[in-house]
Amino acid sequence: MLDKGLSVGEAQAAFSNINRLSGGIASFLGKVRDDGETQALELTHYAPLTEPAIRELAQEALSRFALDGVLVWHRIGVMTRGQPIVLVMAAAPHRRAAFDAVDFLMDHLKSASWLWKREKRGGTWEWIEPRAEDRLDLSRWT
Amino acid sequence: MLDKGLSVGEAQAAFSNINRLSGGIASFLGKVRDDGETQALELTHYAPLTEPAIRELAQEALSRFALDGVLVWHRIGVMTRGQPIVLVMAAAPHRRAAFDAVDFLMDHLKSASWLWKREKRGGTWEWIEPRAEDRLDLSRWT
Amino acid sequence: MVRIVYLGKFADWAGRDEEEFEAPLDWEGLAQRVEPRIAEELRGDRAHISLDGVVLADKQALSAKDGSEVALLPPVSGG
Amino acid sequence: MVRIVYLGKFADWAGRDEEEFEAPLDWEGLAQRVEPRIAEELRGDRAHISLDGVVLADKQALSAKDGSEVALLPPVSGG
Repeated sequence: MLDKGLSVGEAQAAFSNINRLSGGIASFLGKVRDDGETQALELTHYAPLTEPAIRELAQEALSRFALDGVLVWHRIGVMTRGQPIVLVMAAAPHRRAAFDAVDFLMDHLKSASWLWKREKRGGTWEWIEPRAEDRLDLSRWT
Repeated sequence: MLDKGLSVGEAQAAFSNINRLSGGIASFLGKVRDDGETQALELTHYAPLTEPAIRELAQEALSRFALDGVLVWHRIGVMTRGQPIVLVMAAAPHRRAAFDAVDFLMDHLKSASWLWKREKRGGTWEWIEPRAEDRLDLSRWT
Repeated sequence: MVRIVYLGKFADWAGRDEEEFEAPLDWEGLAQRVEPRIAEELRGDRAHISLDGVVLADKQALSAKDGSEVALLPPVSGG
Repeated sequence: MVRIVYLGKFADWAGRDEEEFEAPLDWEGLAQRVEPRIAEELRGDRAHISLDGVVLADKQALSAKDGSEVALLPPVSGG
């Protein structure tokens, strides 16, 4: 969980370098989309829950797929459109394992994420309730 | 088709920047694996066949999936272990489309690729015949 | 003392991010001391309580001792 | 003239990457002028010929005119 901007390029380069002898690296970068209304969004988390949950999720991916390594990054704090929210990478000897691991991590990241979001529209911050949010999230990630 | 080292980081950053308002970017980076024997490999292509074929493949991905953009890079020339061979990226509003496009491009890249490979083992270059190669390729990418 | 951590909109409603209640603290004690609308939402299914980093399956079984941290978790918005 | 391009091991066998043959050039003319083992492999299923960037479905239908480029493609090794 990072409260500053993800340096996506640096992370990708570092991960690729650490896993330089892996056959392949799959990755997914999720960004704040432009819905034409939202000026900014803020994600708050509760570290005692999110950090072990994400570590455990990464561990589960490592045990479930034949991987050389995984990376799971999630932004918290205030973000604007175009900025990265999530970066997931998996290095593996085989493409299929790398792909499936990234997919698995993305699918399960939400259930591991104790995150509260508010969005700024027309200058006003509003907390996003899950009902409306489910739809928004699905359209962002799925 | 690139006859120099892929600057993977720069390509990823540039692609991400061009598609900065896309919801997500999926990517796959395939690298030369270390099989303990091969000192180097060289890929030769025939540009009048590979270039239109890869462009056409990218075009097909764009028309088949709801994408904002794709990138398909393939190294040719001499490479050593750990070096990138192929980089495929897809930007899309939805994760599933981005993922499926990268998968599709990787699956079809070989059939679009008129590539001849030789490998250096024990100081000697040897051309790789497809029978042995199929197995090697499967283990590299699949 | 038991540290109470307010997350998301609960922090707005409480007007603070955290405060301390006297130990020991059980569900009834908590519900009485927090803002009424926080207590009300905590009675629903979608809000949760964690005790020292563990989300409680049964909120009413809360039993916080001196030095514990109780986090009040509004419905999550996803990531 | 027709430009002949040798790919992969054919370049090794021919001792060059390309050369020119007189136009027009058909399958028989080609098979006679290239190295015997190249001609032999070209008769098999896994080697191909392209004419001006188009892979021929039927190699024996080759009909290259002045200015054409004929590429001799050994079995591909994949990527």
